Amino acid sequence: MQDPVGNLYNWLMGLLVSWGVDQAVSNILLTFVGIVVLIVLAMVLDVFLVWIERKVVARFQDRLGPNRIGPWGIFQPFADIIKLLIKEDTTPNGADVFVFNLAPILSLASVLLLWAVLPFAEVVFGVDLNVALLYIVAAGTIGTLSIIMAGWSSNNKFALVGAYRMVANMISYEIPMVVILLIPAILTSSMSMLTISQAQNKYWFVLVVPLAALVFLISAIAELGRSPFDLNEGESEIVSGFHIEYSGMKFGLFYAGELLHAFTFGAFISILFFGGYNGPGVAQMPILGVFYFIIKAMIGYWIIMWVKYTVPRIRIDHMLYFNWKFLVPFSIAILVMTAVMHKLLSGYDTPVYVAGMLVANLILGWITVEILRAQARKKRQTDNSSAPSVVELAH
Amino acid sequence: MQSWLYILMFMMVAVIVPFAAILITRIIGPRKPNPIKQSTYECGMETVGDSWVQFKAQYYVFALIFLVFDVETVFLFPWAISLNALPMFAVVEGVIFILILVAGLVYTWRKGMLEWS
Amino acid sequence: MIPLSWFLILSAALFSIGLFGVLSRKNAVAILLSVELMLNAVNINLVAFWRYGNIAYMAGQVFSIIVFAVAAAEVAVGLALVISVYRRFNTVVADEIDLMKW
Amino acid sequence: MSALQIIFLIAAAVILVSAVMVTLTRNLVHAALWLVAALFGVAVIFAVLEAGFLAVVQVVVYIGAIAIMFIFAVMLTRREMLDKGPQMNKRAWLAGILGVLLFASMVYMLSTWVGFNKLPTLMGETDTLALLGNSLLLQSAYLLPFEVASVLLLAALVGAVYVASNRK
Repeated sequence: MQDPVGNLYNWLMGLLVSWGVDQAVSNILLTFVGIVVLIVLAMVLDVFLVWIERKVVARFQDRLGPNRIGPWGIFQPFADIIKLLIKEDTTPNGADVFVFNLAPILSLASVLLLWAVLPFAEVVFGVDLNVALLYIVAAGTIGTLSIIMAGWSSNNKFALVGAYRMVANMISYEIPMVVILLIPAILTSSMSMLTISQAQNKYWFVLVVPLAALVFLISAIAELGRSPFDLNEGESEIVSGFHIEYSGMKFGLFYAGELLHAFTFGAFISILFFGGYNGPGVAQMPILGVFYFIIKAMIGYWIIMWVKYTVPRIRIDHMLYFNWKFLVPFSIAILVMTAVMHKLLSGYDTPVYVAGMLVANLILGWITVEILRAQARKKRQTDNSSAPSVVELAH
Repeated sequence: MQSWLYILMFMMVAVIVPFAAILITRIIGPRKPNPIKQSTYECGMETVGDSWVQFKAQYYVFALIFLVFDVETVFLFPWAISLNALPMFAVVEGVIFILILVAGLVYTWRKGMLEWS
Repeated sequence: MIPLSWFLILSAALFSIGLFGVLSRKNAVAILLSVELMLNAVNINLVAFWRYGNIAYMAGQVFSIIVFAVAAAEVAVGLALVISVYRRFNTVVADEIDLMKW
Repeated sequence: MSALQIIFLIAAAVILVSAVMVTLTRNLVHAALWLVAALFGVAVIFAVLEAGFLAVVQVVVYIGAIAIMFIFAVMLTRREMLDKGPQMNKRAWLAGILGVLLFASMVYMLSTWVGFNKLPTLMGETDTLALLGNSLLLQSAYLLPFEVASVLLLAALVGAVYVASNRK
């Protein structure tokens, strides 16, 4: 039970070779089967995410959610899929047919690509890429591109405006995200997801760089285009944004991509800052890591949902100010602090190191809060002196 | 090389799966186009003008700042992973690099280009 | 094993196509697009020579990273100029921007 | 023919076809999307050359930033062109001849070089990523270009923001 996937692979490999299949060919064949299994599992999970999302949002809004088909409505997503499959495949007039159809495919593919580098356990992972941190950014850029393709090719004003907003949102928040991704790279001297997970078997990185984890969560929510950063959708102004002209399965692909993306980012938060597959008993039984990993990713996903259904949408100028005037300078400050403190403290024992980093983070957080308070106080004063107060107007 | 071959195969499957989904609806879904259905959605109104709405120049400025920052942060990845093996001086080099980058942000801020006018 | 010549021929072809684009296109944005092709041809060459020479000697990769920076700078300034010109003259056709032409 | 060679040939075909389409397509958004395809092919070539870091950087920087910039720029300047009228100069055929001549002469000159048919040096599992970081940061190597690149980007940012902000 140490390495079930590896054992299965070896067994199948032996079987194929004994059937007279060439070693290299059977290797490629098995890798291919592995990829297909991984992607099918991702899609099956995606189906259940639809159900979870609907159930959770219902609870947030004091409703029941789907409850007719199957126990707790668990077969609802399957009914949804059948509906999506038998809907007509429409393309609006004046749309750029090729680009229009390519956009939803790329949108879902960009999310599925992320699954190639997820380490579910020490022995269960797609591939241990040595540039995985940048790879997830690269996959994200394909998603950005798919959105602008969808908006442009729809031949619709609302879609184009929604795409502009979404792309402005995504590219802006990519900067703090990439800066924060540098921090696990500094701590582990590696960009591989597996190495980053392994390095956290003693302590989780959230203890060392809690502020970075917070900034990563915020920028991840913005990257996903979820509330409070969902102004690309803006139902009341631009009627659901870049995918307004999409219907049936093509819309379903965008929707599935969005949900899976949210879950995958929950998984990344858990890998980068909450120990990934690490948990009690993993050293003896590595396969247990899959369980911890899914639990942690689900908690991350739940937090993203919690934020989504609690916070109202913000305006686009506020969104951009928040990013460029606060998040980018803040994340750069975190990066510089982490690099310097990590280098200074790297000679010490683990408890001293962790405590030192934690204290440095707390000090930085405190300084930031003080600066923000001073700014707010100044702003309140100028606002008060320039505009007559309600009391003065009443007189 | 092995891992890149894996990524390449993964990419192919990741594109084929959504493509197959669209193909299936195309085959089993109904096909009854009509002019109203194909028309552009605009809250039920007749479409006014073409869809090339005026592009707000501010988006472009943010894309510009993003481009420069993106390239710079990507440069920092080799720095980050070889930090442990190098002396303190390497950290200082990186910090200088970052400070030059921040100077650009400060300039843009002071110039008022971060305002959404 | 791929011989070095393949990469060099690919790079030469890409560079020539880029040159053709730069010379034949009227639209300034399209000219910049073609310049990107030429820069990429250079990058292929640099990385190929790195790979086929001494691996431990990173000059090829470092140079191609510098080319990335140069490409980004070129696009940033070039497109800003195109847009500035467009605002002033209401055209992006390179031939029509001839105020300084004697 | 090995699998690697097949991948190379497919990537090269994608690059060249997309590059030709970039120079010939009338619709500029399509040209930008063809550029994306060409750049992606170049990323595959980098991966074939075992420069994994450059392959992902190619996607992040070129497709994620530069191509998006181009599409935005086309959107901004689009009213004027509207894809009407000729997109080519009158003497485009001259440019074509020049391109073919350049290609032919480059291939001829390269083929006279002794290292032309060189095969790649086999390497063990060396981590070129750490090597890259070291050579960017050591004073004996490329520290100065590293810092100068930062200054260059600063200059580009300041210049571009200044030019873009100049209202009429």
